[in-house]
Amino acid sequence: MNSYNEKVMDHFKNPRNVGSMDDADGIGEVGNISCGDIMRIYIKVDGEERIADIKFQTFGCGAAIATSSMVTEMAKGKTLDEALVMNNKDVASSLEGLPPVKMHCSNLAADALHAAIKNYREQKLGHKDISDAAEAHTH
Amino acid sequence: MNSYNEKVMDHFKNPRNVGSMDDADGIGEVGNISCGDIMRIYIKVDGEERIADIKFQTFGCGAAIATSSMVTEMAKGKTLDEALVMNNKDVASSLEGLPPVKMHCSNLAADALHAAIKNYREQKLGHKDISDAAEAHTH
Amino acid sequence: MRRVYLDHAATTPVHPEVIAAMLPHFHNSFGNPSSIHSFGRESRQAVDEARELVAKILGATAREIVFTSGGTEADNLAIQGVALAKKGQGRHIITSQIEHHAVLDACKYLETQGFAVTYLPVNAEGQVQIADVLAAIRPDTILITIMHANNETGALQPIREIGRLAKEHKITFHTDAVQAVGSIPVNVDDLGVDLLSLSAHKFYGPKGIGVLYIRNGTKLKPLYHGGGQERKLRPGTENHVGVIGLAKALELATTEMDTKQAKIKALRDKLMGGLLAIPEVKLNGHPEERLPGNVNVSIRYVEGESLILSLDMQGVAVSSGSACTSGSLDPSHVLLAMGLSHGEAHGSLRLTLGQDNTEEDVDYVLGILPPIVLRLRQMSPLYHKR
Amino acid sequence: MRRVYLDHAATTPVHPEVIAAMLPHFHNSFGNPSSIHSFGRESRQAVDEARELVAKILGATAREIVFTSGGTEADNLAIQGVALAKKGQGRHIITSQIEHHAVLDACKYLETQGFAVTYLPVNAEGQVQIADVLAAIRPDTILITIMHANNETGALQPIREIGRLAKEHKITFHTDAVQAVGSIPVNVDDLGVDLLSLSAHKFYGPKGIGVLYIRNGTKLKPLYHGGGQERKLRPGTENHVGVIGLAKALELATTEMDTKQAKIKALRDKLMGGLLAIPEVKLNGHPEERLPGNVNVSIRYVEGESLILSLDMQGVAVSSGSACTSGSLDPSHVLLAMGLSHGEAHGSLRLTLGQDNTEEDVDYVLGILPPIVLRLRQMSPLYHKR
Ligand SMILES: Cc1ncc(COP(=O)(O)O)c(C=O)c1O
Ligand SMILES: Cc1ncc(COP(=O)(O)O)c(C=O)c1O
Ligand code: FES
Ligand code: FES
Repeated sequence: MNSYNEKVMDHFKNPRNVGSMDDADGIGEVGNISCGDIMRIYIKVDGEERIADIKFQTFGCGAAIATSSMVTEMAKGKTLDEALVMNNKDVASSLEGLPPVKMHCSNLAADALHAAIKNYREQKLGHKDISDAAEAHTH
Repeated sequence: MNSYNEKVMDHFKNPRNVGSMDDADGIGEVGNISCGDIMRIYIKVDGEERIADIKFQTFGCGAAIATSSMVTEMAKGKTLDEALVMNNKDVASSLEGLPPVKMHCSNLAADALHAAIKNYREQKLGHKDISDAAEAHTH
Repeated sequence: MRRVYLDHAATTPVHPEVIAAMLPHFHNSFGNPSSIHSFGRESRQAVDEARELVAKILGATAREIVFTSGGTEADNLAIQGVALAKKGQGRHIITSQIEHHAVLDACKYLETQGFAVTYLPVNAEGQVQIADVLAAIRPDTILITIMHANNETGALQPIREIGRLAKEHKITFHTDAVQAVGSIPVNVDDLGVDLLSLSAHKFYGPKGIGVLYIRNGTKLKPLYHGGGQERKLRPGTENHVGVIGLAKALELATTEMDTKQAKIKALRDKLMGGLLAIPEVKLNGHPEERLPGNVNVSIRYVEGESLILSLDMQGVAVSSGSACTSGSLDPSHVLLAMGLSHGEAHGSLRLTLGQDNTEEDVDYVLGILPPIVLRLRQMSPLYHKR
Repeated sequence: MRRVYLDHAATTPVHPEVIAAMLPHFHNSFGNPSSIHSFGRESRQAVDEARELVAKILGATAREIVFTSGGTEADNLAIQGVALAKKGQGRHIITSQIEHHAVLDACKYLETQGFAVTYLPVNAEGQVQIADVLAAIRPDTILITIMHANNETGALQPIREIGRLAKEHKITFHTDAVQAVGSIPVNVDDLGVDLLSLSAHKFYGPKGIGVLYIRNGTKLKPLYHGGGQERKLRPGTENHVGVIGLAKALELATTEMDTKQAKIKALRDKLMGGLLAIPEVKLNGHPEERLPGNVNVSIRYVEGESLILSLDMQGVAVSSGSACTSGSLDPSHVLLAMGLSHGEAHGSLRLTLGQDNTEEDVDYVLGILPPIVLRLRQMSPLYHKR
């Protein structure tokens, strides 16, 4: 667990897209049941259903922060459908791998993104309000 | 087991009264059942039933050789009755002690002496011939 | 970059005098202590002297000292060894929820072998209550095992009182003193223990060597078998270099211990004060009854590993939870037993000072920590939700 | 006085390059390998590299290498660990009468726990016969444990053939290679073993550190419990200095092994020739299929300890029986199993050469030994009776 690669450390040291968004179109929050850590993703969606802007907030380990950063980088500019096919493994491999005991940390990233997209779509259908972000729990 | 005191080492290095006797009055041989080692003692008895001369032969460990040497020193000049009250503990304490695992080695010494005295007395009573030395086994 | 080591509860550097004491025994006096020739006798003598020294420092006799490969083995030998020896008399064991994994996991293993184990709770300050021990005692209790000082919070446990209870009820009493030995005075009679574990690498000795003190008359069976070394309780060619290093380290640690530990405590108090001045930081463990070098705080809204990594990037070595459970992701079982929430437990930081730390070290840490905390809090969804 | 060390089977001095490799890790790179900060990561990296190196030399993969506190622990972990893991499948174990006490006593312990053990005999040359192994196999046999090279006679055992048999019968196969590793090439696939024990102090590494090689897929339970180190099979803070020393020593011992061992063998052959020229001296063990450094002879009418002490007084360190069984007075179980009489077994002498021995050493021993033998024989009642 104690050796993250350089790419992971780079994303941990200089995480991209940290922060919150006052006017988000969708918010997803997931908690990791293995460790209890939490990740929240905010998205802004443009007219072509593309992710125009994305931000994250994470309470979690180094791997959680790095994967949060990586997933936001990967999602930015993608259409929602493209973003929905991205999975946790894609994020981990874009980071050139995580230590075995840290693989579960990457579960948060894609799941939080998908939760944000779901939240956006539910709002559009009028099912839900933005204020209660879709919460999900994953492994 | 690996630290004999100086007195023991002295008797091991320069054992007193080593050898055999062609004209012994008594011969005692004992085998140690803990380790199988063997000690033989030859005595020459004078007119006053004193041990005038004594020799030993030993197949045994350092402690066995040192106790053999010591017991012959202690017995020389004693009357047979005096020699019979000497016991194995006396020999060990004259050597200023033996390592705990080596205490059993001192069993040979007094026993071989006593066997030699017994052999001498049996011969005098005409029970036995000198040629078959009294053999005994001890703990 | 300045490097500041504040993780002495995880392990310590070997003291230069300890290295000097060990060095001649690697190549010159290297004999197998069981050999009867002079090379062997030299090693045997060194081991015997070391054993005498250790015994004297602990208030024990030489034959009560059994060298092991470390604290984990000492704990297992004590617990499994008593269980094996006394299972005919009873199968109940009392321990606490805050023990080191070496004790907890040995107990859990015994549960799979037909033993019943009571895991005592602790109060909010991380201390076992003597009334709980008393209430847990059953007619079939064969062993009580309670640690002397906790490895995460440094909280001291009421060993003397438990020792008295154990004696009254004729129950074998073991204490894991791995964290205590070298930091506070430890005397086996004073504590009233039958078994006590210690590990050299916690007090500037080498890794891979420890001691199980076994009071004369205590029934115990070995866990493995072989040559007759260590009175058959722990066979194998003696690691005589390790034994020599352990004894030397123990001697150094217990010489002028008061002065050395007072210095450490003064630094610790300054560090503790500075940390508690950061908003929403809370001390874990008893404020007074703790090891002199230990601070343990929960920093709300921040996760432990990110904090450690951030400090590490600036040269500061600390830990969160126990360093001994590498790869474990669970929040500290010790802090949860003390009633902390998951978030508080996950955001805990353990800083443990040692003999070489200076006031500058403390100032450096107090200087860099607040901005790190701020940065991580700003990244945290919990901070924003509060 | 000249000092000649001829007891390398008991233990070896730590090689200066091994000391040099270990030294920086006592005080500078001293972190707990389980800590996540830079001090810990440095130690972790050193342990990982050492593990890779050991694995490569043995023909294994890194995750098959478990570090232990020495050969005794490795043997016990293998034997008791398999017994615990497989007792549901069967409770029969095959070993030999000439194993080291670490193996024999672990087996004897298991007999008290409901296991049946077959102790195979050996021939007059001290070798297990493959037909005997085959005949001993039962449907409930779960483990075969036969040593690679005997510690008293150096006799090599038919490990490859046993490996093949074990595989055919799907029985887990362990070999105690403590004496072999460092003296002859050892490759786990070549030997066909599932488990293999080794100990650093037998090949110029430090005491207190060993390896159990565990082939992937082999079922094994740990003997003690704690942190997650060594894949939970052997918990406790890693003795990283020991691990580094073991790997370095193994690397040195296996580099140009042929050349080094040929030199040792040439000296050994000279020594053996000289000893056998003394009247009524007889070689124990196979004349060819033995470790290159080992001579073991029985010197009739003379007892072993007196011989050792006499040689020791002139600076020569040798042993009789096994140095590992300090305090034992029984004649060697190995020699008795080979059919030697009590007297022959009691008068055995083991001389084991190492890298630093010279021709002068051999000449010195051959010069002083005959008068010593003569003197002791003249003291011996057996010599006179013959
Ligand atoms: C309280 C406590 N017990 C036991 C241990 C285990 O000791 P070792 O690492 O020597 O196996 C440790 C530390 O690792 C500890 O802090
Ligand atoms: C064949 C054999 N097995 C096991 C051992 C035990 O190894 P250790 O001394 O490292 O416990 C030894 C030597 O002592 C040995 O020669
Ligand atoms: S440990 Fe919780 S996300 Fe990594
Ligand atoms: S070992 Fe036999 S007499 Fe000492």
